[in-house]
Formats: sequence, structure tokens, C-alpha cells
Amino acid sequence: MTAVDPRGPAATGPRRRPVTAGRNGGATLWAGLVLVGLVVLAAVVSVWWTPFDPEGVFPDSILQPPGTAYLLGTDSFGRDVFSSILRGAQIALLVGTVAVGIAAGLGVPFGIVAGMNPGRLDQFMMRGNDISLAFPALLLAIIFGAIFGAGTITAMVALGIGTAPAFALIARSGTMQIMSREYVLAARAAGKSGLFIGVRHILPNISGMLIVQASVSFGIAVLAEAALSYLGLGTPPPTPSWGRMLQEAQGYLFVEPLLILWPGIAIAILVLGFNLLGDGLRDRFDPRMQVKR
Amino acid sequence: MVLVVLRRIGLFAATVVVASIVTFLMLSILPGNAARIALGVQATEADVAAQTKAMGLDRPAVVRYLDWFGHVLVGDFGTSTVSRRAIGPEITDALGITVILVLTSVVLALLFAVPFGILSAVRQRKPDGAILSGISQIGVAVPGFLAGMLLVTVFAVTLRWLPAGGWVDPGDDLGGFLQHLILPAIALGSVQGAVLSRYVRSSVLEVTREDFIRTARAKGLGVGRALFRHGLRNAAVPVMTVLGLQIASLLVGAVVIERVFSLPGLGSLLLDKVALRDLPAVQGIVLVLVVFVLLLNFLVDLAFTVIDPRLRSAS
Amino acid sequence: MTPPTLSVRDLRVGSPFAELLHGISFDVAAGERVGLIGESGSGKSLTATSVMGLLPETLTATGTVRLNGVDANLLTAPERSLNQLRGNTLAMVFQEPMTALNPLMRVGAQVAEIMTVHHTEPGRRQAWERAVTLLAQVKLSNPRAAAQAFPHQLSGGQRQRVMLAMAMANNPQLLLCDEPTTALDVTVQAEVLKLLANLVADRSTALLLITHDIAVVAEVCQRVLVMYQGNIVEDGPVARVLTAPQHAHTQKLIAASDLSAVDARGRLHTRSRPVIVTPITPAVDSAQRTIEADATAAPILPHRAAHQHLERGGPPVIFNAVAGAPAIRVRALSRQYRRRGGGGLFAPAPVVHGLRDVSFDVAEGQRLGIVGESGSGKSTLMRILCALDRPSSGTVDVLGQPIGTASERQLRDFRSQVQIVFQDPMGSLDPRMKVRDIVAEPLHNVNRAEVRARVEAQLSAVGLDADVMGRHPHQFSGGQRQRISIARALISRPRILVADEAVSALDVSVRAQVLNLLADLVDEYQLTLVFVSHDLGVIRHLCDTVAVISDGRIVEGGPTADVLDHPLHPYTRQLVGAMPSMHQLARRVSN
Amino acid sequence: MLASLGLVGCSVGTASTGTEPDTSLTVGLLATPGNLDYTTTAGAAIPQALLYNVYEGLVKLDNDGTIMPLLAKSWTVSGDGLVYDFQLNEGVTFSDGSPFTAASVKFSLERVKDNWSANGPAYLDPIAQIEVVSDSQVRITLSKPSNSWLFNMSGPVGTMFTESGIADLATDAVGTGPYTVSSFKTGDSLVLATNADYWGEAPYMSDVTLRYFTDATAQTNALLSGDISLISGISQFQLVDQFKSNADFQVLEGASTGEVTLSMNNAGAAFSDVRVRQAVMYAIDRQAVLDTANSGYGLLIGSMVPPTDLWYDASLADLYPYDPDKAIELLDQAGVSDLSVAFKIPNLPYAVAGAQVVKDQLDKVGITANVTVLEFPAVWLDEVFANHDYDMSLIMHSEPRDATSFAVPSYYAGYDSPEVIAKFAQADAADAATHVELMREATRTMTEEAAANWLYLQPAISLADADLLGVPKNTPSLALDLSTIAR
Repeated sequence: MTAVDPRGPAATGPRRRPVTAGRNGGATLWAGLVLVGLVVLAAVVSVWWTPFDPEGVFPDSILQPPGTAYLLGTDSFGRDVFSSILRGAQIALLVGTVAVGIAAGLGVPFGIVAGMNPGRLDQFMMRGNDISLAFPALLLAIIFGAIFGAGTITAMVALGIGTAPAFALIARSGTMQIMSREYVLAARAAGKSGLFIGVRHILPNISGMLIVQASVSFGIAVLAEAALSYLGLGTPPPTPSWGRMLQEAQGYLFVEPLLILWPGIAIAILVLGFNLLGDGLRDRFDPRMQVKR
Repeated sequence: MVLVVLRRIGLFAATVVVASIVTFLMLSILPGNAARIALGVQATEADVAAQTKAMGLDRPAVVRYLDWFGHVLVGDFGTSTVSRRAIGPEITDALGITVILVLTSVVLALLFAVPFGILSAVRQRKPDGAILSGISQIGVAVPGFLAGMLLVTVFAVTLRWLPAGGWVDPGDDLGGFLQHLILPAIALGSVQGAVLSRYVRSSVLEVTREDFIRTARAKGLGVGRALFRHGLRNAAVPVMTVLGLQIASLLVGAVVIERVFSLPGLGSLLLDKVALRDLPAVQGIVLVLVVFVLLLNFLVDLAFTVIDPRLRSAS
Repeated sequence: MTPPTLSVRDLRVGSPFAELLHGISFDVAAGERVGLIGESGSGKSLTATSVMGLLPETLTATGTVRLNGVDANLLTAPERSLNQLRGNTLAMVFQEPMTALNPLMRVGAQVAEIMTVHHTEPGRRQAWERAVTLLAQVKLSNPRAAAQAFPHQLSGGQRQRVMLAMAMANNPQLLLCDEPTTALDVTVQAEVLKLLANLVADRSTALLLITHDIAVVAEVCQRVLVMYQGNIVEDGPVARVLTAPQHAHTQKLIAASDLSAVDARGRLHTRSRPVIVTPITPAVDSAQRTIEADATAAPILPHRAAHQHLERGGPPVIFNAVAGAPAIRVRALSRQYRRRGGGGLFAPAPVVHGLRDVSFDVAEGQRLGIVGESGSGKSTLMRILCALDRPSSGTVDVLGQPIGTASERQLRDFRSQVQIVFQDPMGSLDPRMKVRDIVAEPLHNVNRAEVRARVEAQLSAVGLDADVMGRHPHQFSGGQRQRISIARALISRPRILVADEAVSALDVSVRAQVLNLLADLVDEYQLTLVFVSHDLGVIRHLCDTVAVISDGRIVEGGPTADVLDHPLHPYTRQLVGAMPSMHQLARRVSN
Repeated sequence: MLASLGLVGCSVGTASTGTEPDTSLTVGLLATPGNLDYTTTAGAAIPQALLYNVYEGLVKLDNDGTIMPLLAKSWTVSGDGLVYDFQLNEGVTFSDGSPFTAASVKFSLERVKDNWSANGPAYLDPIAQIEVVSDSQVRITLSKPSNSWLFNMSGPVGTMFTESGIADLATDAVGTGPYTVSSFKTGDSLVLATNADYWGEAPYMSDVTLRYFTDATAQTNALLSGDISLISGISQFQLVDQFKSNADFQVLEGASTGEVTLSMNNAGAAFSDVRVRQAVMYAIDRQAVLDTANSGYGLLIGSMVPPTDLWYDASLADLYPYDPDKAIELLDQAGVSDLSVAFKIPNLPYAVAGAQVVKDQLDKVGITANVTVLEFPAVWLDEVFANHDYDMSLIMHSEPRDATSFAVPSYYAGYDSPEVIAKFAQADAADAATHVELMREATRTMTEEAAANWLYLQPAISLADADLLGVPKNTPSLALDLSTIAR
């Protein structure tokens, strides 16, 4: 696994935001959207249509080179690589979405609760968070793989739980900032409950940094799934997953070197897309980057 | 002061104990029978039962936990159910390899990331800055094992300059050690370097917008000098957080590179031991990993207090 | 005639989207002290940063900026030669002392650096020694220890002195100061200004002082430039501009700054048309009606506090003791904080920003002002009064209900009776919420249609149209936001309104409008008002009674006029002295 | 970095520079031994490294599968096949210096019953009595004649130990073989050095390092880059072709005993009907499986018998030609429609690849195979092997002559044919010719009754530097016999 910081660049705190070329991250944001959009399009299209069946076995068309019949050639099972790449987009997006969903679903409420209750509870919860930070996603994936059996769901859950502490940290530091804002005091003075304040005031106001974190985590999850596939802990066949395609293509590096290129490019496009998206969003959400009127 | 230190150590110890319980519980529900794996396909049920008893797996979980953790506290990780050797040395050997690999790769990553990140931040609005940051963006997006595989293909298989994998102890043969270290360290370091350079870039950019940099400029320092004299130490703080986290996640994360290069590191050991359901070993490895990460966080915190005087007076 | 130290001609600054400075021209003569005054966004800071050559990269400047003895136009001069000027011939002090110093570097080293950079001292040792001397010159009590300190160990005022020491190190020809005292407490502000004036006078350095505060200009400067929307609209001697402003904007600015001047109806002068306060529509629910009926049935007798000087160590004194049932009764209130980290190096350790044994009453209908500096405990008091914080000991009864130990459930009714308006118009409104939801927040168990009706009525009561309901806070100016805050505070028909520095962050002209509005509404709703501020002018205008709080204690209190005109406690005297009125200023400068 | 590249660039690999013969060898292997004790630890990895190299028995199998003398110089068998008289080699010592005598034989073989828990202690069940006739003579009496017994004696259970060398078998291997273990790093390498006191002819290779890989690509990369000189038993055959066209290397294709088996739970609901099992036989195009999942390497055998066994029957490969229509017909006859089976495979490359083809082909005859990939060995052993909780699996049976055990009713296949069991029992006790005949009959019945679908025989392919001689081609036993290798 490429050991990307599990908390992502947003982790270093809301005040630490990188700036990318382009005003308000416009160009970066658009580049990210286009790349991610491309993958989403591939995933959606592949629900109804792929040039060939990406899950069957076709002994007659093994390892065909790229050409007019097969745009990107075929693999050792005779499957059209282009079709597999299209269908693989589904798994990549699924893994990213579910992993990030679990991470945010666990981490954000945890972080908000901790941030809203400074003192003992916060200390206690953060210590717990430290412990879960000490179990990185890959370690969890290995252990969960052994407990529940390797597969897409296990990988997604492990990645999700492994990334949750990062979300908790971000949510907590954001919450602590928002808690010192006067509108939270005003809401308390207005007799609003903690739940109301958490949902209506804090969550919307930290959503910017959470979205940034989510988009970065998404890229990390896609890379991690590829790494897990390499270790045999990823999506099992025949469902096409880019990570496994990469792993399978490894054996054909000298026979059909292009095979390793396609899933590699697909992964890079998606990860790059989400990183750019994250950078662009970061710049957009950075209040100091906004033009004052 | 002493009290503060004691409190922190106490807290750390408590964290380790909780982590050990989590580790134990998590692993106690591993499916698969270690006794049967040890005996293989020809064993009878009676053999398996006897073996289970011999391995001490028939005792209640609490007893097993206390027995295990009690011994761990005195430095005894127990005996592997597979290799029948003390687990401690197996872990230290593997940990040594992983730590050397990770640290080397991090040093390489820093050597690349710091100048690269600073340059792409300073030249942010110039085309070359955009190209630099584009390179790191793409570097981040490439799976690390792909980088490793390509390095092997080029430098080991095609050019035959360097070995394709394996490990040589520095004590046995220093030259061989270095040869075997280079490719995996580069493979691991290149992706980390790309990641780090983005953090360096963003935190340098962040610092350049600080008021005290403006103060430095107003004193008559040029952009570069202001950044160098006042910016870098400040920019180092967030980069160090990331570095600490990176090292922590690399201890397990290096397993992929260890597999590509057939290095018997800690992650590899973990995978092997999990496959063999060598529970005492797996527990030991996971605990060592977790404690190592906790320790690392502790050290990063400590490093902050060295860098940042504001934190020093807090204790 | 000697050429001016600074000569600016047709300076234009623009972003890719708009021009922000529209060709301003002015001179600063050698040794002259010039004030540059204007409201936020008028372009005064841009002027200074253009002169320094430190504009943000996204902005471009045209025109000429010349410095006596330098051939080149500073706007086009190469970076290298600018570097030689900055910190040497040309120095600048910024507004925010907390962030302007490198947190990781010792203060002495930061001061010494400006000399090693320009080689005005032969070596590091000498530079350090001179840094210590300079720190002594800016009146830091233990300069040698201060040099060894890190910035976070110094208070804001001390840091600003360090900045001054740094700026003056190389005896510059011109010193630019951008709101150098805005972030400081009033008493500290006065001292720093005095120091600044002395320093530039001693070295006959020309000074360009940027501020929004006329009082500051009057204190330090000889000449004043008034900026308005990217133009200089008035330029003249301070005395003349203060007493006989010519441009309409200047006139309004000065009128609004003077909180002692009121019109025939007792209202402050404002820049725009007066706000028409529409009568409140009768309340809808019956509970509300009963309260109002009660209020009208028993008109509150104005309670007059005795002017008391509450000495430390004396017998516990209850300030403003009210017989019967006061709106607020506070007895022996203390609040301690466990604060991590140590205090400043020199300042008395501000470890406990709490309250110590505070006892006072507020009668119904009374308007109590609480005056104090940052860290005095006034914000803590305010929060406790609103049950947003809990006392460590002592009792707080509000409207007869003990709130110190009450649960949130028990406070439900209290919450609608006591409302609060905060200082920061940016921070007190949730940027993600619509105005409608913000204002409606204190309403509970009210149906949608009625919420709408009441929000609409309340908005019009604070002078806002109903069509703002669907907008978000960022679409409003500071003054409008503060109106929204007030609308939110009043929608539940509270009986007590607590305001925390409610106008401190506003430009002077807007401040007057909001103060008028507040005064009107307090009358209208027969509110008991607790108004916390560091600004004696505001207190004098709005409050009938004042309590001066220092270091967690009430040190003096009584009827506002009595206390401010005849302060008893030395601290109060210091406060009053630091805040001259417009008339005094005008008198002082013309002498 | 560049400087260090230049520095180390030339000294990699095994290329010898001097005139001295290079007698060191590095071998790349896949399965790593967990320890050194095959008496209590299952798996082929330990015998592969130690048997014949460190440990020796009375007899060994040569590369063609013939039983040859080893520690026994010669032996005679009584007419009734019950009494074996072994004449032992003299002057043999264990690596700890203790002598090898008839007493060692008695000690070693008697130890098996009570102290061995892995690698088939039951193989020695036929032994009734062991007599030390003299230091160099031992007589073993069987309780019943057994054709398989002596064959089994060539495997791990026949290993000779010394009483002074069994204290710590897991870490300390004391044998009579040409090599001793000089170092062992779990998961990484096992280094063998020549036993200076070896009783026989010293092997050519004086230092042999067995390096363990987890990844077949890493293994071949190591060979290509010169890190290792020999790969014994490549597991992923797509990696082979690149070596065929490379003159620096030799590719040795031999026979193994690994039958890749699509096993069906005969005792389970889905496959209790022989027609359903036969339908699966017709439904699978085994050549297509071989081509896609195994890059075309391997031999279609159609039974559990490899060609190295005398009772191999080549015609069984054609017993069930690929005929999906026939399969559908059989399913109809059995009254089965919409059959959905739990297809639980181990997470091994050949199984994962093969299962995809099988699943695809079963789909075409209307059988839905729900593939679950189970961790091997841990979960697969528990779920499929021990608990029989599966309908179909795909696994390679690598032990030699394992058809007999496959027919045991309690075995995971659940195949219960009294006729076959009886024939195997008779065969073991019969004379040589009848033995072969009966074995052939029994294994044919197994295929006819579709006890399992034996997809193909995994080839034993070794890849080696071109200059390496005497590389064992076949793997008739578990051992990797290093003694014949030279350069």
C-alpha cells in the first residue's frame, strides 16, 4: 500500500491549506471534475453496456493485442480489457464511496461529539482515537481478511474503519473552532439542543474541510484497494477490479506489457481526479482565498 | 514537570494496555484452527484435539490474554506455534528490516520532497512551478507496487544492475546490503516523496501568507531569504505531523513493497503468520506495530515541543 | 524647501477585476506625522503596502512613489533595491502584533536581524546588544529577558513595542504604521501611541499612521488624510479637519465618532438617513400578552445606583443593591479556569481569567454598562448571566430563577427571557444558514406560518425588509448583520438583553446607527439591558448605570455620568483618561 | 544515488569470474517452511528442502520414480511379501557425530506411531515388528503384504533420526544427508552447507541457498536478474515462455504428482446423484481450462493417476469429452434444474484462475456456481476439508499415489464406493502385476462414477541458468534432490 497519510492533506488542520494555481482553484477543480466525471461516466455506461462481457471466459481470444476488434486488447481469459476497465470503474467508485462513507459516518459524529464536549469526554474519546489510529487500514484489512474472508466488502469496511480516525480528528478540530463562534453561543442562548447545534450549525460549517478530506480519502481508498488486490485481499474474480487487473497483468509484463498499463492509467486518472478535486475544493472553501467584497 | 511526564507515561501505558486488549480480542475471533493447519490434511480429529491442547488453545480467553500479555510485559512474546522458536527475535529481525527500509525511503523521500516542494511553492504562479506540482500529483496517483514492479523490470531484469529482491544483513555484507536496499527504498520513497512534496508545497505556501513573513519582508529580507530564515521552521511543523503518520502507516504499508521485492519485513511476517494462524506471533506483531505507532506519535509530539517554544512552556 | 520624504503621485492599485485605488497623490514631509484615516475598505492599507512594495501578487500598482534620496520610482524599482530600502530607510509596523512576529524565533534575534540584514551593526553580538538597547527604548521593563523571550511569552502591547523597536532600529526616514493599536486595550493603546509619537519625534522620522480612529490621529498626528472609496477626499491639519471638516464624508465621519453629540431627539448623528423604527405589532400568543400586560400594569421605577468605589480587601460590598425582586441578582460569584500553559513573562500571570467574589443587582428596566479590558472577566460575567457558562461558586438569580446550577431543561423558559447580542457581526451569524432560520432560532414550538410572520415583523422592527429572509449572512454589511443579530435576540420577546461589545467591530458611522436602534428598541420593549464594552463613549451614551470591572472584580460603579466624570478608582481614571471625547480632542489639537 | 549505482552495478549475480568452479547455488522456491520439523508440521515445504538433502531414509525415489537404495545397501523380501531384510550401509554417521545403525532404524520407525502427527504416520501401519539383527542388518515384518509400504518408506515417514538429535526438531535438523542446515530465516531463506562427514559421494554444490518467494513474478524476476540460478516448480506458467526464447536459461518440463481437481461433495445434496457429477464432467472443457488458466501447460489426465504411476490409463482423459448438450441432458435425466452450488476455492492462483473458467462453463449448462474464495490453508482446511461445508472446490492434490486416500468415505470428497475401497485394499496386498491391474480398475471406476473432475496434471517446470546440469526434472516425491546438480 502506498502509505499515504491516512488523514490526507486536510489533516494538518483547517488553517493549513495548500493553494494551487488558478484563481480559487477553478482550473484545478475543473480538471478534477472532468477526470472523476470520466470515471463516473465509464461506471454508469458499463451498467448497461460494455463492448464485450467483462466477466466471461473466451478461450478463443486470449491475449489479443489492442486493435480494431479489441480496443485495448484482451487478457489471459480472452476478456476485452476495455470492457473490464469500464466495468472496473464501478468497483473503484464503489470501494471509494463505501470506504469514505463508513469513515465519515463513524469519524464525523465521533469527532463532533468530542469537539462539542471539551474536557474529560473529549480526552477519553481522543485517546480512543489514538488507539484506532494505531491500527492502520492495511493492518485492519489483513486482520479482517483473515476473520471475514477477503473480498470487496471486507476491504471497503477495513479501509473505512481505518480512515475513520482521520475524519474524527478533522471533524473535532473543526468543531472546536466552530464551537468558539458566537453563533453557536447564540444558538445555545436560544435554547437549542446539542443535537440541533451539531447538525444545523457545526456540520454545515465544517462540511468544507470534510469534503476536502473525503475527496483525498477517496483517492487513497482506490490506491489501497489496488494494494490489497495485489496482496490477494481485494475484490475476487471474476468481478473486474483495476487493482486485480494490475496484479494479474504483472505475470504478463514480458508477454503483453500493455496489459499493466491500462489499469495503471485508470487508477491514476481516478486518484489524480480526486486529488485535484480535493485541492480545488480546498481553495474554494478557504475563506482567505475568497475575494472580499 | 516530573508529574506531567509521569502522567504522560501513565497514559501511554494505559493506551498500550487497551491496544493489547483490542489486539487480542480482534485476533481471538480469527476463524481457522491453528492446530489443524499445523497438522495438515492427513491428521485425524483426535490428533487435532491433542494438538489444540498442546498449543494451549483450549483455555479460556481471559486466561490466554493474561498469560500472553503478562509475558509480553517482561519481554517474552512466547513461542511461535509454527516455527517453535521464540517470537521476540523473529519480530525484531523483521522489524529491523522494515524500519531500515522505511527510514531509508523516508530519507530519500525528504531529499526529493523538500527542495521539490519548496520550489513548486515558490514558483507557484510560474509554468515550471505548475509542472513540478503536476509531477508530484501524478506521482501520488501511481500505486506504489506498480512503481516497484517497473523499477525491478528496468534495473534488475533488463539492465541487471541491481538485484530484483531479497535481503542481506548489513553485518554480513555491507555492499550487498546497500544493493538490496536501493530499489525497494526508491520504490517506497518515490510515492512517499510525491506525497510529501505536496505537503511541503502546501505548508510553504501557507507560511508565505503568514504575517511574520510580511514582517520579514518589511525588514528588507528578499522573498527567498524571508522564507528560508523564517518560513521553513514554521512550515516544518505540519510536514512533521505528516511524516510521523507516514512512517507509522508505512510500517505495515511497506508490506506491498516487501512482497514485490521478497523482503522478510514485518508486514510480510504478519501476512505469513496470519496465513498459518500462528496466533502468538500475530498478536505479538500487531502489538509491536501498534505500540510502535503510538510511540511514534509520542515522539512527534516531543519533536514539536523542540521546534515550537509555544508548546514547551505548556508543560 | 527640502523635498518631501515621501511623495506619492497618481497611485492606482487594481486587481484583475476592479480598480481599488483611484489615483491618489500626497506628500509626507521630513519629520511630519501624517494620519491616514478611513473606514474599512477605503483603501488605506493598500496605500501603505503599495509604498512598501508588499502588495499581494494578485494586485498591481501604477503611478509613482518616490522617497527622498532615492532615484527610482518604488513601484517599478527592482526587488533587490527595495530590499535595501525596506527596514532601513522605510519601516512598517502592522496591525496584528500576535501574528507579526515569528513564533519560533527569540524576540531579540528578530530585532537584531534587521540590523544584520542591513549591516548597520558590525556583527551578531553587537546587533543583539543593540536589540536589547532598543527594547529598553520602547520601555520593556526587563529588556534583556525580553530579548531572550519567544513572542508568545509577551502580551499584545509588549509585542507591538517589539515591532516598534524593530521598525526604528535603523532610524528610518519614514515609518508606516497600519492600525498599530487597534488590537490593543485602551490603556495600553494610549501608552503605545505615546511611545510611537516620542520615537518618531526623537529621530525626526516621518510617520504615516493608518487608522480608522479619529482619536488616534488626534493624539499623534499633525496632518490628516481622509480616504473614502479609494480616493483621498480631504487633506489638512488635524485641528482644522476635526473642527471644520469640509468634505461631506469627513463631516459624517466626525459626527458619528462623537458619541456625546446627539440631535434634538437624543439620537446619535449617523451618516445615512435615520432608521425608521416601526412600531411593534402586538404579540400573538397569550403568554406574551400577559407579560406585556404586567409590564404596562406596573411601570418600573427607575432605580438609581449609588456611586461606589469597591476597594479590594474591603468588606464584601453589593454593588447596586436593589430592594425587592431585581431582574438579576448576583452574589459572591466566582469563576476560575484551569488554564493550561503559563502566563506571560512579565505580565502578572493571566492564568485565571475569572471572576472573584462579584455581587451586584440589576433592577428591572435598568441599563447597566460593564466596562473592562480584555481578560478583566467581563465576558465571563456575561456568559454566566446567559447561562452559557457556570459559576465556580456563588449564586446567580435571573428573573427570580437560580441559573447557576439549573439543568438545560429547567432553563427552557429562561432562554426565551434572556437573549444576547455578540460583538462580531461576522462570527455571530451562521454563514450556512438563511436569515429566516437565524432569526427564528430562539422560537420553539411555533408553526411555520407564525414563524414567518414573526420573523418578518422582527426584521422590519430592526429596519430590514422582509425580502432578506432568504439570504445568507455574507450578503450583508457589518451593520446589517448586527441588525439581524438584534432581531434574533428580540424575537422571543426577552425581558433582559445582554450585549457583548455589540458595536465595537463596526465602522463609526454604522456604529451610531446601531446604537440608535438599540436604544430605541430597549425603550420600545422595556428591556433590562446589560451592555458590556471597553468603550466608555458607547456606555455613556447607552447606559444609565456603569460597573467598572478589573481583574475579575467590580472596582467601581454608579450612575454613568457620575462615574465617568468623577472617577474614584485609579483604574477608572486611567480608562477615562485614555478616551478623550471629541471636544477634548479638538481642544487639545487646536492648542 | 547515481554514484552508488555505479559502485554496485557490476558485482551482482552468480556469474563466476575466477577459474574456480562455482559451487554455490541459489534456488528460488515458493512455499516457505514454517520450521524444520516435518514429523509434526504438514506441508510439502519442509520435505522439499530437507528430505534427501539433510535427512535420508533406507530407500529413495530417483527422478523417474523408481525405488532406489539409500541408507539400505540392499534388501530382500520374503515370498509372502511380509518380511523385509535390509542390509545397511556402514560407516554412516549423523551430522551430530552419532553413528547410524540398525538401532537407529528401529528407533526412528517406532517413533512414528506415537510422535508423528503430520506427513502420514499411518503409512507405517503395516509394520508389525522391527528387529535389529546386527548393527548393519534390520528385519521388518509386516502384518499384511503391502505394495505401497516400501514406496512410502521413500517419503518423510521413512526418515532416519538419531536419538541424540531429536530434542529440537523444529530448529535443529540432524540427519545423515549430504547437507546440513547452516541457517534458516523464516519466510526468507534456508541455507544448506555440505556435511563434511557425509558417508556417500559429496555433492557438487557446496553451498545451497533456498530462497523463498511469495510471488511468482518476483521469483522469475530474481532468476532473470541473476539473483538465483534455479526455480524448481514454477507455479504460474505464463511466466515460462519468456525463458524459452532466452538462451541464458533452460526450461525443464517434467511430470509432477499434482492433480488439479475440481472436487465435488459426493455426500452433499447437490452432487449425490452420479448423473449430476457426470454432467459436470461433460460440461467442462478441460483443454480450455488448461489454455486459459494455465497458459496451456499441463496434461489432461482424467483421473487421479499421473503417467509416472504404472497404472496410469491415458484413455481416461477422453472418457468425458466436452459436450455441454450431454451435460444438460444428464441434468434433465436427474431431474435437476436451476442447480446452484457453493463453489469454495482456495485463494491460490491456479484455483482462482481455473474457477473462473469452470464457473463460466457451468453457467452454459445451467449450473450456477457461486464462487467464494477462501483463505488457504486456514479457512479452506476448516470449511471444506474438515467440515465438508461445500458443494464444489478446486484444489491440487500433490501427494504421490493419493488416489487411495481420495476414496476413503470420510475424506472431504465424500466418495463412498465399497467396490473401489475393496479393490484398493486387494491391490495393496497383491503381487506386482495384479496390483497394477487392480489399481487401474479402481481408478477407472472412480472416473466413471465421476468422484471428481480431475482437470489436468500440473506440470513440473523448472527454470534454470543454461549452465546448470543435473537439475531434477520430475518431482516424483516431495523432495528436491540437490545432490545431482552441477555446473
